[in-house]
Amino acid sequence: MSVIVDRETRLCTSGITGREGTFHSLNNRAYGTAVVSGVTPGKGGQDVEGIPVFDTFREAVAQSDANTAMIFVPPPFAADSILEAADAGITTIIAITEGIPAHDELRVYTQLKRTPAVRLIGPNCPGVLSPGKANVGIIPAAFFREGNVGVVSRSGTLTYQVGNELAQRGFGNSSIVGIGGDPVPGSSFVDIIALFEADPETELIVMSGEIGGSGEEEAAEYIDQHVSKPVIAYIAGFTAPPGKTMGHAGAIVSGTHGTAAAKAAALEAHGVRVGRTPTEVADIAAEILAG
Amino acid sequence: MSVIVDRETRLCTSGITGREGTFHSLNNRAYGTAVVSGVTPGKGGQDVEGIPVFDTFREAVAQSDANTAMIFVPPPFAADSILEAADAGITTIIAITEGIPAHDELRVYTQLKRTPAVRLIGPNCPGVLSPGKANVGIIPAAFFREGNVGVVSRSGTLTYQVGNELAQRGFGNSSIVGIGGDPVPGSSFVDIIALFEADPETELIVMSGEIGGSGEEEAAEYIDQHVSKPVIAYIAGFTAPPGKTMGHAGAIVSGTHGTAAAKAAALEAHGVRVGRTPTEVADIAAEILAG
Amino acid sequence: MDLLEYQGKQLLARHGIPVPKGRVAANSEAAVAAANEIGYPCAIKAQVQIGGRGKLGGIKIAANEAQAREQASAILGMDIRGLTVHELWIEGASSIASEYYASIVLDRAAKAPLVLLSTRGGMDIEQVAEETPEAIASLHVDPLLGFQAFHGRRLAYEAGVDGDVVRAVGAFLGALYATFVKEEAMLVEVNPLVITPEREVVALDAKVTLDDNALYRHPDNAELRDLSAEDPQERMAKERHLTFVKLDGDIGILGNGAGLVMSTLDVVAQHGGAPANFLDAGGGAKAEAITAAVEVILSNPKVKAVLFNIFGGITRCDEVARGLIEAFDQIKPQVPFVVRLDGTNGVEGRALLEEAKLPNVHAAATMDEAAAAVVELAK
Amino acid sequence: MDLLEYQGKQLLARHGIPVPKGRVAANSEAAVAAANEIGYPCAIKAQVQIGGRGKLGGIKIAANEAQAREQASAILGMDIRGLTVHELWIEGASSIASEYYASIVLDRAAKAPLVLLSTRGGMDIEQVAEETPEAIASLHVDPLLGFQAFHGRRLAYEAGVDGDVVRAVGAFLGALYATFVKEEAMLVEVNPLVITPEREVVALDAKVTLDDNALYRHPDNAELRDLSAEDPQERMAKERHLTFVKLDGDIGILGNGAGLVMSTLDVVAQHGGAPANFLDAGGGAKAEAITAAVEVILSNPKVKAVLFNIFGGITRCDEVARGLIEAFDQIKPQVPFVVRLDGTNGVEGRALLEEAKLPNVHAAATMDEAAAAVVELAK
Repeated sequence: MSVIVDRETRLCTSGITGREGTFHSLNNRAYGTAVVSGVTPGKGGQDVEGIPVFDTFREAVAQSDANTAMIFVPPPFAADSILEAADAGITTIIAITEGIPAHDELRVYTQLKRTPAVRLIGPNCPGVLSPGKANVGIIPAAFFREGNVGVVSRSGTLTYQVGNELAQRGFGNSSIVGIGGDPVPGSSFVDIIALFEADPETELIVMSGEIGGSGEEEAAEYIDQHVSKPVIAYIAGFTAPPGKTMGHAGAIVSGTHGTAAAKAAALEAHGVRVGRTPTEVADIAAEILAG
Repeated sequence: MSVIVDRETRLCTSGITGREGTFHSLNNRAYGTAVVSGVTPGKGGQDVEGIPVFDTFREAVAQSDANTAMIFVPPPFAADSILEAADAGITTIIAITEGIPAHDELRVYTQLKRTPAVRLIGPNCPGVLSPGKANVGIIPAAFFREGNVGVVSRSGTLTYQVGNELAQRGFGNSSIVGIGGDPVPGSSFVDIIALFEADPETELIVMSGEIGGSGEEEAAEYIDQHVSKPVIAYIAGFTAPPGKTMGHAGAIVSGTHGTAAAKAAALEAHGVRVGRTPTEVADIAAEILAG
Repeated sequence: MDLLEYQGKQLLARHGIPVPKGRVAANSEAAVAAANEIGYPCAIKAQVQIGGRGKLGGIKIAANEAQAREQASAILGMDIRGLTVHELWIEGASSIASEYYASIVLDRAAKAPLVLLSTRGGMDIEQVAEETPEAIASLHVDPLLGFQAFHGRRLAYEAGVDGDVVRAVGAFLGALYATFVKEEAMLVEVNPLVITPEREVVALDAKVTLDDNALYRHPDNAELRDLSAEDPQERMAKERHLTFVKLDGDIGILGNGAGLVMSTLDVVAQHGGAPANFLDAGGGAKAEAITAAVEVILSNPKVKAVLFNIFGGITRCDEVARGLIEAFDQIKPQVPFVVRLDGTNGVEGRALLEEAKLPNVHAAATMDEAAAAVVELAK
Repeated sequence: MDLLEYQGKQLLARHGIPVPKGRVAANSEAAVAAANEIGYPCAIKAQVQIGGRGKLGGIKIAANEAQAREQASAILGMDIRGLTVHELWIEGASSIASEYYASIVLDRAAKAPLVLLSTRGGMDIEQVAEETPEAIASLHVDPLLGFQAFHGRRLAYEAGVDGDVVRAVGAFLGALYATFVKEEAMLVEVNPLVITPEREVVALDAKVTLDDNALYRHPDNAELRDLSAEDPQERMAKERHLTFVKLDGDIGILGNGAGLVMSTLDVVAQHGGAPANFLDAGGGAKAEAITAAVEVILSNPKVKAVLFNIFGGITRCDEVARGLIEAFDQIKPQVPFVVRLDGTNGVEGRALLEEAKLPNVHAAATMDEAAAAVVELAK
């Protein structure tokens, strides 16, 4: 098993004819993901190395039976594309696009809450990889193999770092989920941790958080009350000064809110072990899985 | 039993300090309805013959445990008052106000759909009377007594006319529900008929429709599929010319849509008996309840 | 409230929707001046709130001043399905590559705006729906979310719009939706929506119905009401704040509550009578309102008899009786009245009337009886 | 993007929110001219993006021209918590009956705008929240429904606003919400929100943070960026499209991906080092980006050593190595580098570096090892 993407995934890429969209769609297909279609308005009828392109998501869903969308269009068009995918009946939307305005994300989030069947991952995320099954997004699959550690992270490269350290100790992953670094992510730590808790393949959950927002604190409470599997956390940004956006639009300490120290403290207060470095996270994982 | 209002109703009137609001609130109280509070911004702390007045619905709900709102404020403020009541936790909102802009009603309807626990009756309706239990609105209770006929109607006076004819033949009512004459009513014929179907006291349902919209046609289909109790219908407006608003904002034949003839035909096609006059409706009711 | 074509176009133009340049004219001289200013060829269009003007001779193309004069004179004062032409709209004749259709209506069944787009413009949309339903694309817009760019693309692709104007047509629909919402319309219809040879998207006609209940928020629109086109009796009723609709028959009708009045019309018709009007004196009608209503009803010389059908809820029958007595005192009607008073204070009301012994006023116990009696009296 | 007070006020004013009249001045002469035009008494306010200016001497009231000149000179060039005052805002001194507080922030936990209103204005809201939480009213607004009139009433009554200004304060909050949404702000804060003796509601201060990601839709706002207040190194990084934040230490940091860079800073700090910057070369960084990044890092004279921490996903390590070699060729750095290259094409990248034999460049196998090494080298 795995979460969010697997062998049932039928992917349609929005913005498939763009440079990045083409590259990663083909990459995902090469991994084994069923990339069944793409959407680029005005390019309906064309194909990208055999992947049919449609003008609208409705047509793509009707013709290719897609159930998952990957959003690669530029920020000004991304919110619209997400809403279009949901309107067309897509139930899993993975938005890679970085730089979507926060008010667009607010509207999208609020609208999607009205259609609970739709799950949005991202935006500004590396996607989801379920090793051996499907890869949707830009996660370099070569570093990961099948296993029982579920990883959820706000950051892409940090995920690779953590995943790599786990791999070096011999652990594989059920799924790697990037929830993205924006202020209003479509899915939260809690959402994904709940999926891992329910996933029989996952035996250990690693969450990689960072400064800004309160998703880590909410996860801490949720884990305490609802999660039976061991969870290890990492938090980045202990040295970040307040008021500065650290790369991710969502990674900012506002006044005294959202500090790494507070997040680590909240997690530990709720019984979650927090590794101080990616290496320490991998060490704790090894300890738990060995025990 | 009865529907929508009963001895559990705890009423808060929005616009209680207005002439109409005061008159009908006291009238409802005199009937036996628990009128527990009123709302008029700026008049919090006053009372209307012992009924406490609050500035906001939140305060009214907190202080008086109201569960039902009656909206009597003028059209420019009515949509806001409905949303305020819902936001404050009121679950039954009965809007008497006539003349609310249709786009306001659209927004209110769409918003309330997101909180399914809230039921809106009206706007532009006479309210709901459950004889012997509670009266919320402007229905003259003197003409109705307890019984087993459920009445749902788009029109006030026509309801009284039909109810009176039933009363003259010895029938009483479980509840009389005015759903109002506006283009976007909060509750439809289908909504209320479903309540009557589930209400053990109701043995016969009388629905009084009129030109405009498609609520009667939808009810016809619904009755066919879901309603076991006998239903009698009346439709007003056979002589209405197209394109003219007949008093109610919602009573208008647009092109060939919404004619009385089409509605009567749809109901009859689905096995609903249609009386050609209020008198005939009462005659059919007598026939059914006697048999 | 239905707008005239030019009023609708001006409304659309305020929201950035391209419409042909034009001017209004109420007489031939003004029409010719407008045509000269706009240049030839130009279209001279009767401004009446009715479809199918073109086929009935209400739209002409003038190639020069002489034609403009001739056509303007011919159209002004024309009767188009019962409506007299008081105004013309003169606009530059447009070059047309394609004719589409676009509309937004408040769909009461879905309780949401319904947007329609068709590539078969210039003809009646109901006919298109019947003949080639696949040529019409439609969708509902969530009123809280509003019109999204993808809605425009979806409609344009589904309707089969030319590929090079998909974006422009989508933007047009977005602007049309904004107009619909901001002006609080019940209907905005553009037929035809024209694609010019230069690939511009232009609204060549406009049919707009505004929500009367929202006019208080749109004072500019409220002033658009074309009083000249209204029936003088309807205008009189409006001034008296009565809900009134003129009909073709000879039996004046007054009742309280829209449903009851509609029902009264129906019952009168079932008895073989022809109602002269719909008049709802409203809930809680007071004596003065009744007096005013009688005045309005009797201002129609066709009325041969009047039916009062009151079932008092908030309305008190004694008030109605007093209003009627007052009206008789002031107006001294020459036609017979049938009066049915029931409901709140019915006993008192009926007693007052009996006491007053008004000439040619007949009491009736039920609505049915009252209808039968008034039909007999109007014969 | 944080606006200066006067930029924020001008933004609010565009949405109909009353603010005191004022003018900007960048030197004493202009300040005096502005003060003379506005009249006395007037307030002379340092324009720096930081709270608590008043207590630090950044706001003065001038009663006459001499005072205005003296105060303007004193405040211009002042250092307020590390920020130099380049601009003044001169505005008419307001009469104050009450000082309230109002703000709207994008609440990330609730994923909705959070509106706060307090009757204890003029002080830090976190302090009010601690001392008298009951003096703060708050609610979340549904982004699709938007701010409703009842929200304003609820906040005003719950905060205990004076009864006669409930409606005006509600309207103010409505306008503030419209500003927040239309300008795509992350924060709009008015503290104090002043009620004048004439019972008018005026924004006496304004703190506005705009969403950088939305600036492309607001070209006017995008131009507000106060370059003079930005660090020259940050400006240099921005011109090179690098995500850069200046820090206080002496170890230059470069990595790919925001999370990994933040983590790198932390690990360096854990080893006792002090990072000089945050620099994310981005996903898929190409050689030129690396060269530009090295330039930016080394433009800070405090930097004593540099750590390259790359875990290649989309980024290819051989590209990074090439960029670094190119940078060394062009810039000839004088400080030691520690380079950790892992992930995509790591083998190729490490081989390239080894071959190039760059002076004073040390390879490290892990992030931890790299951090330890660079801290040692910077000592």
